[in-house]
Amino acid sequence: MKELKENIIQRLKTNFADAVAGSEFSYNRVDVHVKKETIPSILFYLKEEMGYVHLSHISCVDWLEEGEFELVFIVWSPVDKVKVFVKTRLDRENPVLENIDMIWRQANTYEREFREMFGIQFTGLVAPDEFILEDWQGPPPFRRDFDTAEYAKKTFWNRPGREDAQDVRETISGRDGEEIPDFAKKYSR
Amino acid sequence: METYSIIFAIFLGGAVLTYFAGKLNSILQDILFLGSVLVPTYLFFSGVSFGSAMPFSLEGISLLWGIDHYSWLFALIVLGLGSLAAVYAIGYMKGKERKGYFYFNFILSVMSMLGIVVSQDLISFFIFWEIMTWSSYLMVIYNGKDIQRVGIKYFVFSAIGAYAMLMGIVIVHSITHTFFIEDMIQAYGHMSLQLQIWIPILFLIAFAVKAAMMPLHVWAPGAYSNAPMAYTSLFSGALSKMGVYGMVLILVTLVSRLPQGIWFREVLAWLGGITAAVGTLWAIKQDDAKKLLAYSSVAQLGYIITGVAIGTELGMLAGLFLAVMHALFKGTLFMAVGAIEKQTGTTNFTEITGLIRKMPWTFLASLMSIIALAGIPPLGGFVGKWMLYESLITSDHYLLVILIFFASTAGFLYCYKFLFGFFLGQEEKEWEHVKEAPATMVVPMILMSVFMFVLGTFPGIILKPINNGLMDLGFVDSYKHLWETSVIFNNWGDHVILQPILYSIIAIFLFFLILVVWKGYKGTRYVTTKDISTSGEVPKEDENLTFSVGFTQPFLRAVAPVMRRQIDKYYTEFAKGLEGLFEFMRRIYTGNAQTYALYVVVFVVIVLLFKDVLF
Amino acid sequence: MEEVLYNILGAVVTFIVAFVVGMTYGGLTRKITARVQNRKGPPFYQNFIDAFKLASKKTAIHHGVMHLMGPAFLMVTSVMTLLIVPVLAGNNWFPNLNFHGDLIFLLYIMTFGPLGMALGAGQTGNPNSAIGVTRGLSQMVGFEIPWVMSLVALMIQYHTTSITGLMEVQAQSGTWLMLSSPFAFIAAVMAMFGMFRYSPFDIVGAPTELASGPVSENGGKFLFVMMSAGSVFTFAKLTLYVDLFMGGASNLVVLLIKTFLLYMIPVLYGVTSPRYRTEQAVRWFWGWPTFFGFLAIIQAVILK
Amino acid sequence: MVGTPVLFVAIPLLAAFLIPLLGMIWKELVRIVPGLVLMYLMVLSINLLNHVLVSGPIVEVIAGWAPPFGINLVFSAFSGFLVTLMIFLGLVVWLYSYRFKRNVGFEPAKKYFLLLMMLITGAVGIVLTGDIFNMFVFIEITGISGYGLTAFYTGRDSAEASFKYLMLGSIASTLLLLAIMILYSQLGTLNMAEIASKIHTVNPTYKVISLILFISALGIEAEIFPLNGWAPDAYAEAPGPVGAAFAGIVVKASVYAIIRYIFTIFDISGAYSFLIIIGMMTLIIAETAAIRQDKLKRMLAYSSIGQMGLVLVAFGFGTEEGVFAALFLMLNHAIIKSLLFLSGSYLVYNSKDKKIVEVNGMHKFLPITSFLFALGAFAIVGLPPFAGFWSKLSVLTAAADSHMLFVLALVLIVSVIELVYYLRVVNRIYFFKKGENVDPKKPTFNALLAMIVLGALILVIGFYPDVITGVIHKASADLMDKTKYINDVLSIKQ
Amino acid sequence: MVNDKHSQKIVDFIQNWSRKHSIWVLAYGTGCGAIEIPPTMTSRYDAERLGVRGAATPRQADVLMITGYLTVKTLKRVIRVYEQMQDPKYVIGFGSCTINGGMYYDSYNTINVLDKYLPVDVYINGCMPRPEAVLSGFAQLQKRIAEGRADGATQYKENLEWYRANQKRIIPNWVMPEYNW
Repeated sequence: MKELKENIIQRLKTNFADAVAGSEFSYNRVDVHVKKETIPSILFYLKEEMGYVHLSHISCVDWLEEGEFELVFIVWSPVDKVKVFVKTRLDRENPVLENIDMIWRQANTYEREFREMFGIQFTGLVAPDEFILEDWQGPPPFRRDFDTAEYAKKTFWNRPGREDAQDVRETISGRDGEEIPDFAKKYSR
Repeated sequence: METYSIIFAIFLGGAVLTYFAGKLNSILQDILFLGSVLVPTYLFFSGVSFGSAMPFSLEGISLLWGIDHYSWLFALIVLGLGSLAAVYAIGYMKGKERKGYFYFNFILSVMSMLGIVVSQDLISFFIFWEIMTWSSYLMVIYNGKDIQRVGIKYFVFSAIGAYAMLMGIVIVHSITHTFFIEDMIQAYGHMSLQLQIWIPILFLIAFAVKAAMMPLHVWAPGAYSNAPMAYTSLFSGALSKMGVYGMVLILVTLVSRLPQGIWFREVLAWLGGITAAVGTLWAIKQDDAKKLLAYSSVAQLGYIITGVAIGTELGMLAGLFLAVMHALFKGTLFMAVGAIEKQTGTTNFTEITGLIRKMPWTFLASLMSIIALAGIPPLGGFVGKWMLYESLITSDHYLLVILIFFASTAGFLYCYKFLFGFFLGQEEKEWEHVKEAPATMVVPMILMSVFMFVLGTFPGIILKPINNGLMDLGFVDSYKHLWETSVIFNNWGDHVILQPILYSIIAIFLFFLILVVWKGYKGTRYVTTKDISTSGEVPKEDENLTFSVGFTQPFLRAVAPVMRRQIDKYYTEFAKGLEGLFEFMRRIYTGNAQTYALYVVVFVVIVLLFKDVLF
Repeated sequence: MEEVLYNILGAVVTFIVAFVVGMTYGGLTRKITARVQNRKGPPFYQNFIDAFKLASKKTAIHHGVMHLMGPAFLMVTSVMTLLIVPVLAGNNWFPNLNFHGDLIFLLYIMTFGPLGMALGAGQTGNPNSAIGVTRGLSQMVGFEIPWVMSLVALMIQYHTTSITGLMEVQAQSGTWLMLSSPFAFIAAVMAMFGMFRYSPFDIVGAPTELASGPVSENGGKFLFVMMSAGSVFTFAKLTLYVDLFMGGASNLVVLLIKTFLLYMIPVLYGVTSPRYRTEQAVRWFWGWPTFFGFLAIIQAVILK
Repeated sequence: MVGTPVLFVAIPLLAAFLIPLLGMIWKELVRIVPGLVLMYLMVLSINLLNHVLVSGPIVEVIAGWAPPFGINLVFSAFSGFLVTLMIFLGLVVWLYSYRFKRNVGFEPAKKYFLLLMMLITGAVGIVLTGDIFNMFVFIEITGISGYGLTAFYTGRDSAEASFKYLMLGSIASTLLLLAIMILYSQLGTLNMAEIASKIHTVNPTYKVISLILFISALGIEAEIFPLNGWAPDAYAEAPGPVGAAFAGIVVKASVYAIIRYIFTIFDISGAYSFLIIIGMMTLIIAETAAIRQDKLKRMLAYSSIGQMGLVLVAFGFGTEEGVFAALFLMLNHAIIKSLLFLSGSYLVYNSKDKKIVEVNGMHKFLPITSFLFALGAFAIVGLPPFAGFWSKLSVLTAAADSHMLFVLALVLIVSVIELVYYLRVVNRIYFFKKGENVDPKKPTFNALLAMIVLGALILVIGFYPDVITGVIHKASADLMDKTKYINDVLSIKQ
Repeated sequence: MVNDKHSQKIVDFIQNWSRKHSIWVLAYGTGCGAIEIPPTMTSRYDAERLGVRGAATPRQADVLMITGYLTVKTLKRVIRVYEQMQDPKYVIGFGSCTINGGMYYDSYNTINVLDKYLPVDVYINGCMPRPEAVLSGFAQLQKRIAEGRADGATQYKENLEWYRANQKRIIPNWVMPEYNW
C-alpha cells in the first residue's frame, strides 16, 4: 500500500511540476497540493490515466484568516482502493476556478453550490443561476464573515419585547416536577 | 326515368366543371361544388319514386337502376351526410391547395355511393364500387403523406375485396346469364351447395373490406387518418356503410335461404365482436385524434356488423340504426377534428389542450357525438346499443354480448381521451390565438348533433324506414314491429319508453343546474387553469401541466398481452415474403442471351417430351 | 295530472330517504373502519356535519362551464338511477318511473354521471384529476365484465331484461336469486368491490397518491353536491342489488337491513386491504370474478 | 371497292424503299410521306372493314395463281380488325415521332421511318397472308426491322438488346422453317386453307410436332414465357414509340399467327388448354417480375408480356366469348400500353438510368403527360369506368362460363399485383418530391396530340364500349368459323 | 329573513357548530413537525373522533397546519396554498419555529414569526409538540370557531396590504397570481 501511494505521488509529481505531497492522514489516502491552474489537467490525468474514475466529493474550506478558500477534490479508484485528495487554494477576494464538469458531470452540482454559498466563480459553468436559495440577495451565506444571526435579526425581525422569549422560558422551567394529568397518563408510558 | 340520368349527369359534369373552375375563380368553384352535390340531392329526394326503374344496356349487358325502401335508407345516409360534409368542406378547404382535386373526388365519391345504392344489377354495382374505391383512394393520398404504405395498402385490400366480388359476379353470371340482382336471388336457390356457400363468401369479402372488419381492417386507420377530414367524415360515415349495405343485402337475400347460413352469421357476428374489441383497444392507444377516430370507426363498424349478422329483426334494426347513428356522430367527430386541425394545425392530443373556451360550438358538437358514440342515454347511440344488446341476449349470444359490452365500456376511455385531449385540461398560451371555426364548418356539426338528439328520443323516425327497407328485401321474422316512435322493445316484451326518460333527465338536470350551477355561477368567478392546487408550486406561463402523455397507460398494461399481437405485422411479413418470391421470379430473366436461348431449347424439348400429356 | 304530481312528490321523498340512508351508511362506514383500526372513530352522523359544513363553505371560483356542470351530471345520474330502480315493491311512495326498470338502460345511465363528472374534472386542468379519471375508467372496464356477465346470466335464465321482471320471478318462486343463481351473485358482489371503490380498489381517489383525484379541484358546494350524489348513488346501487338478488323489499326496515348487510361486504373487505395498482385491479376483476361470471352463464344456459 | 388488300403490303413497302430517295429531294418528305401513307391506309382499312363486315371477306390473289397454288391475302372481319388496329397504332406512333428528326438528326430519322414502315408492312403481312411460307417471310421482315429499331440508339445496351432479339429471332426462324418443312412434306401445300382442309389426314405425331414448333417459333415473337427473354431488354432500350409499336403491332401479329394456326389450321383440341397453361405461366411470371423492376420501361415491358399471357389465356378458352374477350383485350392493350409507353418515355426522357424513382414529382412539369400516364395505369389494371375494365370483365366472364374458376382466381390475384406496381409509379408521379438532377422535357405538340387521342379513346371505350364491341363480336365470330374460311379461300377461282 | 338578526344568529350557530366538528386539515408538511401528524390521526390518538381528517387539496381543506420551521422558499408555496383555500379557513402554527424561529432563530433562510405573513388562529408550542398538544390545539381551534373568534381569514383580507408588505419583504420577486377566494 505504501509503495502504491509513493508511486501515485511520484507519478503526479513527474507529470505536474507544481504538485506537492501533503502530510499522511490514513492508510488509503493521498494528499496532493497543486496550484489552481493545474486542477483540470491533474483531475483529467487522474481519471483517464490512473483510473481514478470516481469523484467522491468536492468540498470547500473558508480560511478566513489566511484570506483564501481551499477546494478539495476527492477522487477514488476502484482498482487501487485509494482516495486522492487534490487540494488547491483560491484567493478569497477574487475566487475563480476553471469549470471541470466536463470531466465529471456531477461536479456541476457542487460547483453551483459553491457559486451560491461561497461566491466562487467557475469559468465556463453552464447552469441556472439559482441553486437552493430562491431570490437570495444577501452575501454568500457560507462565508465565515457572514453573520447569520445578524442577518436573521434584520430580515426576520422578531416581535418587539419578545426577542429573548424570557417569559416562555420561565414558564417552561416552572413546569418542572408538575404532575402528569390523568388523560395523559394513559398514553405516556 | 329521366331523373337518374339528370342526377348522374349533374354529378359527372359538376365534377369536371368544378375541377376546371378552380382555374378561373375560387368562389365560383365553391358554388359549383355545392351545386353539384346539393342539386342532385334535391332532385333525388323530390323526383325519384319507389319501384320505378331505369333499364338500359351497355356492351350487350342489360343494366337496371332503381330504388326501393332499403336502398332509399342508404341514399339518405349518403346524400344527407354528403350534403352536410359538402357544406363543411367549403369552409375546410378554404385556402388549401389542390381544391379542385378534392372537389372532383368528393363529388365522384358521392356519385359512386349513390350509384351503388341505386344499382339493381351487379355490373353497375361493381363499376360504382370501383369508382368509389379509386376516388376514395385518391382522397387518401391527398396529403401525399405515407402514401406508398397507407394508400397502397388501402387500394390493395379494396382490390382484393372488389376482385373477390367480381369473381362472384362472373360466377353468378355464368349460371344466370344476366347481371340483375333480382335474377341472382332467384337463381340462388337452384345452385349447387358449393356455389351457394362460395358466392356469399366472395361477396362478403368485398363488403367486409369496406366495412373494415377483422382481419381485413388494417387499411382503415391509416386511410381514415390520411384523408382530409372533410372527406373522412364522409369516408367513415357513409363510404364504410356501403359495406354494410351489401352485407345486409347478401345476408338477407342469400344467406338466410341457406340451411348452413347460421354459420355465416355466427362467424360474421363473432368477427364483428372481435373487430369491436380490437378496434377499441387500439383506439385507446392512439395519441393522434385522427388515428383514434379511425380505430373507433373500425370498432363501431364491428358493432354494426354484429348487429346485422345475428339476423334477428331486432339485430337488423340495431345494426342499421347504429349505421345511421354512426354516420351522424362519426361524421361530426371527424368534422370537429378537421375544424381543430384547421384552427390549430395539429391533431395530436399531447400538443393541444384546453380549447373548450376557444371553440365552444365545436366542443358542444363533439360532446354530443361522444355521448352518442359511447351509447349513453338520452342520445341516439343508446337506442342502437340497447337494441344490439337485447338482440344479442334474446338470440342466445351470451359470450358475444360480453365481448361487445367490454368493447363498449372500454370505449369510454377513448371517448374521454378525445374530449379531454382537445378541449379540457390546462389552457395554454400557445393556443390563445385559436378562434372558433367558420360558420360553414360549425353549422353542419351542430345540425347533426340536433339529429342525434332527436333520434335519441324518437328513434321511430328512422326505425320505420329501416323496417320498410327490410320488408322490401324480403326479410321475414315472426316478430313484427319491435319499435314505436319513441319506444323500443325487445322480443321478450321488455321495453324502454324514451320520452319520459328524456323529460326526467332534462327536468332533474335543469333543477340541479339551476340550484347548483346557476347559484354557484353567480357567486363564483372564472379562474384560469393555471390556478390549481399543485402543492403550492406556481406553474409558469409556458408550463403545461396537462396529463396527456401515456394517458391510458395503466389500462394498456392490463391488456398488454392482447395488444402484442398485431395483425398488421402478419400482413407485413406476408408481403415481405411475397416480395422475396417476386425477386426470385425476376431473376428468371438473367439478361444473358445464352440463358434465353437455353430457355427456348429447354421449352421446346420439354413440350416435345410431354406432347402426349399436353395434346 | 294528479298522478304526475304524486309521482314527483314520491320521487322527492325517495330522494330524501336515499340521501339520509346513504349519508348514514357513509358515516357508519367511517365508524366501522375506525373500530377495525382500533380507533374510536367519528360519530355516525359525521357525514352530515361534513356535508353541512361543505354546503356552508364559500365557493368563490370555477374553472369553466364543464367544471360547474360536473356535479350536476353526477346528481342527475344518481337521481335517475334511484328513480329507475324499484325501491320498495308495490309501495306508492317509492315509485319507479312509468316504465320497467330495464337493466341495460340502467347500466348505461349509471355511466352518464361519472363521465360528466370526469369532464368537469378534466376542465379544472389538474393533472391529478385526469389521472384519477383514467384510472376510474380503466377500473370500470374491469368490473363491468363480471357485473354484466352476472346480469346476462340472470337475463337469459329468466327471459327478461327488466328489474321488475326479475323481482317477479323471485316473488313467484319464493327463493332469492342469490340462492338460485349463486355464481351470478358471487360475480356481482365481486364486481361491487370495484363499484363502491373501497380499498383495495380506491385507485381513483387515492388520497395520498393523487390528491383525491377527480375531485381535487372541487371544494365547498361542489363537493357537497358530489357527496350527496355519491350517497344517493350508493343507496340506489345497493337497492338494485337487493332487488336483483335478494328479492327486493316490501318495507323500509327490511330494505335497510338487506342493503346494510350487502354494503358491509366491500367495506369490510376494504378496511383490511391495501391498495392495488390500476392494472392489478383491472386484472383482478378479469380473474376470479369473471370465472364466476362464466359459471353463472353456464348455469343459466343449463337451467334455461 | 376502293382498294384491295394487297395495297396494305405494297404501299408501305414501297414507301419504305422510297424514303431514302425522297429524303434526297426534300428532307421533310422523310417524315411526311409515312404519315400520308398511313393515313391513306387507315382510310382504306376502315372502308374495307366496313365492306367486309357487311358482305364477307375479301380474298386477294397475287400473281394470278388461284389458291391453293398461289399466294393469297385474306381480308376478313378478324384480320381486317387487326389490320385496322395496327395501322391506327402505326399512325399514332408516326404522329408521336413526327418531330423525331429534330432531335436525332436526319440520318437516324430516315432509318427510323424506313424501319417503321417495314415493321408495319411485315406485321400487316403476317395478318393478311393466307400462305404459311409467305407468313415466314413477313415474320422475317418484321423481325429484321425490329432488330434495327431496337438498336436505334446506337449504344452498348441497345446493341446488346438488339443482339439478344436477333439471336432469339434466328432460333425462331429456324424452328418456323422446320415446322413449315414438316407440314409441307406431309401435305405438299403451303396454303393455309388447303392445309386446314387436309390436316385430318396427317399423322398425329407430325401434326403435334409441327404445331409445337410453330408455337415455339411464334411464341418467341409473341413473348410467351420462357421464350421472351429478348423482350424486356428490347422494350427498355428501344425508343418509346418503338416500344409502343412492339406492344401494339409486332406482338399482336405474332399472337394472330399462333391463333390462326391453332384455331384454323390445326385440329388439335389439346392446344387450347396448352394455350391456357403457357398463358397463365406468362401472365404470372411476367407480372411478378414486373413488380420488382426499377426501370420504368422494363416494368412496362413485363406488364406487356403479362397482358399477352392473358390474351392467350382468353383465346385458350376456345369459346366465342373467349375470343371476343381476347380481341377486346388486344385492342385495349394496344391502345393503353401504347399510351403508357409514349407518356412513360417522356416521364423519364432526360434521365440517365430511366429509373422509376426519376418520375418523382413529374406532374408539376408535365401535367398532361402525367395525367395520361395515370389514366393509362388506371385503365390497364381494369378499373372502371375506363376501357380496360370491359375487356377484363369479358375475360373473366368467359373464364367463368368455361368453368375455369382456378384460372379466374389466378387472373384476379395477378391483377392485384399489377395494381400495386402501377399505383406505385402513379403515386411517385403525383406525390413525391422531384429528384434534384432530373430535367424534365416538355412533350412536343404532336406527341401530346398522339397521347391525347389514345387517352380519349380510353375514356370513350370506357364510358361507351358499344362503339367497338360490335366489330369485335363479328371478328370473333369470323375466327370461330373455320369452314367458312376454308370455303372462302378455296372457292376463289381465277 | 336573511336580514333577521335572530335567524342569522341561529344560522351562524349551526354553521359554526358544523365547522367546529368538521375540521379538514390540509396534508401539507412543511417541516419536521409533519411527522407528528400521523400518530395524531391514527389509532393511538385518533383525531378523527373530533371530526378532524385530512384533505388532499387546498380547495377542500379548512385548516392549514404549518408543521414546524418554514423556509423562505416554502413560505412562498404556503402563501399560495393558503390563498387557494376557500373561506372559512384557519391556520395553525405548529411548534416553536412558527412562533419565534425556535432552534432556527438565527438561520438565514427560515422565517421567525409566522403571523407576520399569515394570520394564525392557534399556535401550538413545543419542539416538537406531542400529539396530545396537537389535539389540545385542535380543541382550542374548535373553541374559537364555536365562539366565532377564529377570524384569521377576515383579518388577512382586511390587512392584506400589511401582510403583503411583509411577504414581499422576504420574497422580492413576487410572481404569484392575484389573490383569489
